[in-house]
Amino acid sequence: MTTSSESTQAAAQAVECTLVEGVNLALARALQDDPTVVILGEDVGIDGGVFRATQSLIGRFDESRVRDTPLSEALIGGLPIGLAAMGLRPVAEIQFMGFIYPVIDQLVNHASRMRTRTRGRLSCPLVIRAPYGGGVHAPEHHSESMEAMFTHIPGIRVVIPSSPAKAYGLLLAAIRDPDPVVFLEPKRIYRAVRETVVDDGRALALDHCFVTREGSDVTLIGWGAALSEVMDAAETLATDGVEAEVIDVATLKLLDFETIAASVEKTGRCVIVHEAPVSGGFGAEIAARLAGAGLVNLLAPIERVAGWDTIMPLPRLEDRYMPSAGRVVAAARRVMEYS
Amino acid sequence: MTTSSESTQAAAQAVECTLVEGVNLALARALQDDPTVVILGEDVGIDGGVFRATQSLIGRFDESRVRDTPLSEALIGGLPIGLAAMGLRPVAEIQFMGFIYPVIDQLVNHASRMRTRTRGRLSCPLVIRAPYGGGVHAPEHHSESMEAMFTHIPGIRVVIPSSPAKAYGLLLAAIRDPDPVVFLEPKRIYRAVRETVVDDGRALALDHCFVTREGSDVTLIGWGAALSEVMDAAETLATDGVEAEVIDVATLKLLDFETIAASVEKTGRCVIVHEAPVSGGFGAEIAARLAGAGLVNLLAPIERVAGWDTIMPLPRLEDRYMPSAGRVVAAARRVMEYS
Amino acid sequence: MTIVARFEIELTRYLDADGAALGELPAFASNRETLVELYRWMVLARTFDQKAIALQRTGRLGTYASSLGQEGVSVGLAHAMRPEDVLLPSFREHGAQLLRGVTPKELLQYWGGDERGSNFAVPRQDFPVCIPVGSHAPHAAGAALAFKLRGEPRAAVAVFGDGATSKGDVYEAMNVAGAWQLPIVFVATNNQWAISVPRNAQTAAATLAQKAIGAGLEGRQVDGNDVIAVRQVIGEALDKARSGGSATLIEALTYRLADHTTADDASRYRDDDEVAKHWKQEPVARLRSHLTTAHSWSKAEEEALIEACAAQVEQATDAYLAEPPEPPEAMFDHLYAELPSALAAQRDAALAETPE
Amino acid sequence: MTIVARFEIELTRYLDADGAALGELPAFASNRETLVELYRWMVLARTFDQKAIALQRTGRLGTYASSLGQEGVSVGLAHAMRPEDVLLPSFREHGAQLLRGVTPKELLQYWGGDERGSNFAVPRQDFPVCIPVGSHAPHAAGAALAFKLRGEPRAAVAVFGDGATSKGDVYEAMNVAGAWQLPIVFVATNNQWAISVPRNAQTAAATLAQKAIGAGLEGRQVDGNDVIAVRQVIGEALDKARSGGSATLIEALTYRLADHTTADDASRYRDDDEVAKHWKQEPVARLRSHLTTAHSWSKAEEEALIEACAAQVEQATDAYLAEPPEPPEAMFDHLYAELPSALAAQRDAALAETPE
Ligand SMILES: Cc1ncc(C[n+]2csc(CCOP(=O)(O)OP(=O)(O)O)c2C)c(N)n1
Ligand SMILES: Cc1ncc(C[n+]2csc(CCOP(=O)(O)OP(=O)(O)O)c2C)c(N)n1
Ligand SMILES: [Mg+2]
Ligand SMILES: [Mg+2]
Repeated sequence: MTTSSESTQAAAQAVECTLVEGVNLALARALQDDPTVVILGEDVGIDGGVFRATQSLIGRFDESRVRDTPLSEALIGGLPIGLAAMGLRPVAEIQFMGFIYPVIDQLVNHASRMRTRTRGRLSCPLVIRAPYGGGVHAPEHHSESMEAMFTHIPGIRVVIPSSPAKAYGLLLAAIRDPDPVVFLEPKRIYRAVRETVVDDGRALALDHCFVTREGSDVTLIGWGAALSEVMDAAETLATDGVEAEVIDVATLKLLDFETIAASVEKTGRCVIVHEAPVSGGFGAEIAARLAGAGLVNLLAPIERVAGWDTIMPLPRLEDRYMPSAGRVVAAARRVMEYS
Repeated sequence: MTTSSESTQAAAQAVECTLVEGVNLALARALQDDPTVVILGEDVGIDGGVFRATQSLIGRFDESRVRDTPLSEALIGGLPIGLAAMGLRPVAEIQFMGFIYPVIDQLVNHASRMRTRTRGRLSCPLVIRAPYGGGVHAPEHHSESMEAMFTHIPGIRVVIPSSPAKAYGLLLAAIRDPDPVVFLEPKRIYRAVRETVVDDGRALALDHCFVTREGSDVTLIGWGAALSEVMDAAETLATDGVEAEVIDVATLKLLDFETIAASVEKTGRCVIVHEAPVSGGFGAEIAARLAGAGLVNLLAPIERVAGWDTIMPLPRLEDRYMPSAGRVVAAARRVMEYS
Repeated sequence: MTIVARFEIELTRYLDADGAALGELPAFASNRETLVELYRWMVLARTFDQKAIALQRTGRLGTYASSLGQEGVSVGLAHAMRPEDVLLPSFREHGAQLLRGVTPKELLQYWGGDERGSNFAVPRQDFPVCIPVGSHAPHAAGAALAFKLRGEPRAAVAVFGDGATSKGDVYEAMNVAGAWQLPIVFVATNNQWAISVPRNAQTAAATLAQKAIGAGLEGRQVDGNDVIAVRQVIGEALDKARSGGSATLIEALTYRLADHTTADDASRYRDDDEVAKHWKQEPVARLRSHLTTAHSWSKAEEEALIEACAAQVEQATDAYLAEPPEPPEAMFDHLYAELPSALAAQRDAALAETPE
Repeated sequence: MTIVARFEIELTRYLDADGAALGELPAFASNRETLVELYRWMVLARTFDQKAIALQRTGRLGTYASSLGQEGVSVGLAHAMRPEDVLLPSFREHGAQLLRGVTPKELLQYWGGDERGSNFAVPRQDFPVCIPVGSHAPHAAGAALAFKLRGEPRAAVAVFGDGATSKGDVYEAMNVAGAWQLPIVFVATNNQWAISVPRNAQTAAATLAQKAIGAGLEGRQVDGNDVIAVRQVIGEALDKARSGGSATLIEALTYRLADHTTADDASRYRDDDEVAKHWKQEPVARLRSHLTTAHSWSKAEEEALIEACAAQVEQATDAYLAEPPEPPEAMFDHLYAELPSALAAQRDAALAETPE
């Protein structure tokens, strides 16, 4: 599902790339096509970002448009609001999600509501990008998944890609969106797979869940890096003859509940998977919607397989925190056997 | 349900008081009984807090223990961590919840995990207090309910009183708790009712839901100020012969799910009520737990009556945002009629 | 031991408390019309203020933050701005907003709890009032960067209080303004109080202007009750900003003669004596004295002006009170550029509800 | 126009780059034993650093932040502290931590991904490493307030980088330290880089020390590669702090000779020439020269010291590598003072899982 391209430049080029390269391609495309796009953050310039998401941008575009900021996250949250209100399209990077919290103040109190409070006179078409999630044995504070703090904020969108092509298409959509978008990049799969991305400037639709595997027995729902465990679990289940339908939520806010409800109405069973602590995670919202939807065909409790309600451990215990494909399979079997 | 008093001083005194006076009594009691308690925040000193929660404390206790801070919320989030780690019991006030966001960084990255990351060597027995919620026709940014941002943080507790006696007892419990507590005070009912509070230093138990009305037909769940709409709704329903059981969650994190599950298993029907935007609100977590619990007697979808997923409007439209008793009644009737 | 850096902070004042010139005045101040204009805006701001408080006391306006005594700062800074500059006001800069073209009706709407009040018909790019103290300072950096990137000779003017200078985001914004040489004027309206917290409890810094030093900016003090000085100093800083010379922090010394807001009772924490002392310094009387002495401002002119301001505010009040509230769908209509289908059902539910 | 405030920033240095005294040294520096002690800790820090990098390169340690070239700051500041003072380190103060009594094994555990590494057996009240840049500065204010409230003559020492001086929370902490006269020494280790962002892109301030001025603190510069100067200047600031004289910000000028961390490649953003130039200033060789010239430090002593440090680090490495990981229940056991019943089921589920 794509929206029509706003791209005017350069013939489409098919590239085999990783997720982080997909991000880089989208940023370059946006800078190329739209003179109002500005990239900013810590080390996004000559260093190309600590994950290389902004690699080579500074060579290809005017360096006034690819800016290293001082080490000031509250500023990185607030400055783009001024840029956006004055007609630019800032794409700001927070180096790791663990350092994004000072941005929340600006998101809640300003970015999300500039349009509402001025009745449309000013608006905030900005993107805040940040790598997030665990599983890469990173230092302290570098592995958390706190997307649910953002999905509760009215007036913004929260988008999480799960593949190179989705990173490309969804990031372009986020940049073109007229409202604020928090774009969280699952760093565990930054380089996990390569896939063909056609750099044609086509955005993918926001507010849309992707069905990445069809099946009729149970619906498995995930996003970001956890989708790989979900897909693995679906393969394992298939060897048992259980056909799982897999949904990649992709845009957590605003949630495409129709796609989810239709699938669960079909399968009657549902397991929701995320890395974030289970309590108050975004899985709760999906489960709550399902619980409130009055589905006639719900055959089992809605299971959530997620991180524990603990502090994300340092690397030596990290594997005991991350929701594994095994846990997803076990949960799916429980709901299959439920009666 | 009370825990044994740690209070050594002063005979118990019964006072007719409001919720905010209950807070004040608890603070005075804590200062009196425990020399390590320190109060800090903007205008908590001579002004006694903009809502008078800290009124007269500075006259009764050494002024080094009741401290006006500079206007620095990141500091008010971080400084108590240093105090607490060095053995004091800080109780910090954020003047309105709309200004609490800079505190999140310190809560997530430090307060919540000081114990975990040092394997118990250092800890953070601190309380962050803040008035919250709408319905008082306050200026912009003064009416939001963002408790769900905090209930997702592992390692902390989130407590919300709904009456003067609960304010007194729960705040004492929060101050005595050896771990960080976010204590949110529903300012709409700061002065709504008076109730007898016995100032005997007895804390109420945390991690405990209160059943404030018994009934067998439907379970209504709420917290804070919304509990008054919930109780009103229960009365209205009773005139129709529908007996609602009402649960005051009181400690949102860590949730006493047993009490909730037992009630819903009994009634088979449930409506959850909160002022915060519905998507990702704490109601989602309760609904998700119920949806995952495999209750055998669930007779209807779980309804949530909450704020819209919009920016909290300025006062002239505020009433159209706040979940009313009428909406609660309507939802309860829907679940009663469901089949 | 070597000295590696030296700094000094300068205070500018042209008129003494009685309106007498302390020395040579800036050129613009010899123009009677300009001074009358400054005076008119200050009187309008004060008239508006009195009306707003009266409306609040009678339940027809929400909590309101008076600017009584601070009109010199507010009017002086706005007078120095060009229309294409952008104002980022705190919640106490009614004078500046009025001068910029925000109507008294819009201001009343905002303070009366109606978002339409921030949909200014005239200064379309000015920012709405900022309530979370200091949090608009980073926006000024963004706006200024936008001007710089587009090569526009415009500046952003962010105004906040003495309390705000304790906030980290204000510091971060000043620091990037220095690092990137952004066209900004930061105005710290030092009215000596942040609700009940006096200036000296806020910081041990001898001046607030010196908070510029750590950000690599120029910092200056100005007598904020001398509107001529404010006009001049802000004008210089704006010229510097627009011509690529980076940002300035200006501390304007003034005094909050009123309660913090209509919800506050300042007598709880400060002496009447202190307030009385500051009434002798206030900016409106000071300029009136100067006008009377140096420009033969007459009683008749004074009366006409007061009447005109009162009439303007009265008319705005009537228009404000006559305006019905927005329909509830406004909550949804302005949330996103287009109403997302995910929210259509909520909007319908909100409309279906009949208020109790 | 009146000047209302003046400030200056002073730089302290005793040894030139070759270790020659530039004038009279502080008293402690005439004591050979003291200097050898300082030297020993610097060598230990450097030895530890090399080992840690080797372990990381061979997959036996996580991402690691080298302190190569900055040992003078780290050791000098810790040497000036008393045991009862409290250190709040950034992620690059291994030298200070070692001197304070954190064992090399504990450091390896921390950087190897094991929380037990922050459960220091010795400096029980020192704070763990702070990864979110600058966010520990407010903790220092809290710790210092605790000391002040209890009347204890102790000080908090918060150490952070040049990049951290751009953070609002660091500013807020310095500001309250001034307002409340808290016993703190803030040390800004200016190693010229914040990952790829050079010092001059961080701020337009001519010195980082001047960031003290806006907070109403004294700010000083010290040559951070001159451990004698660091020891002396921090010692003076600590004496002032412990005796009620408020906080100080000290900018220690040094250079990060290594990559930012083992995950970084500094050649992407800076010239080898620059690095080579700074190798001529580095603190270990500087003190060695001084010891050799002024205190006849011998080759034999040097070799013995190097061997002793290597052995100590080797032993710690063996102990670290031999330690099995904690059981998974540790995630739950230290989350709250007592395991809440609400989490018992999750703990059971976590234990029941067999890792894949
Ligand atoms: C971030 C934040 N914290 C707290 C408040 C509550 N509050 C409103 S005004 C004020 C004092 C502001 O003082 P100052 O900056 O000096 O401005 P003034 O009110 O004197 O104009 C406070 C604490 C707020 N609005 N925003
Ligand atoms: C708040 C925060 N933002 C970003 C990062 C990522 N990061 C780690 S170290 C660093 C640079 C720090 O520079 P500086 O303060 O000079 O310390 P140095 O590394 O030079 O010792 C950055 C940006 C972080 N750890 N914390
Ligand atoms: Mg003020
Ligand atoms: Mg550095």
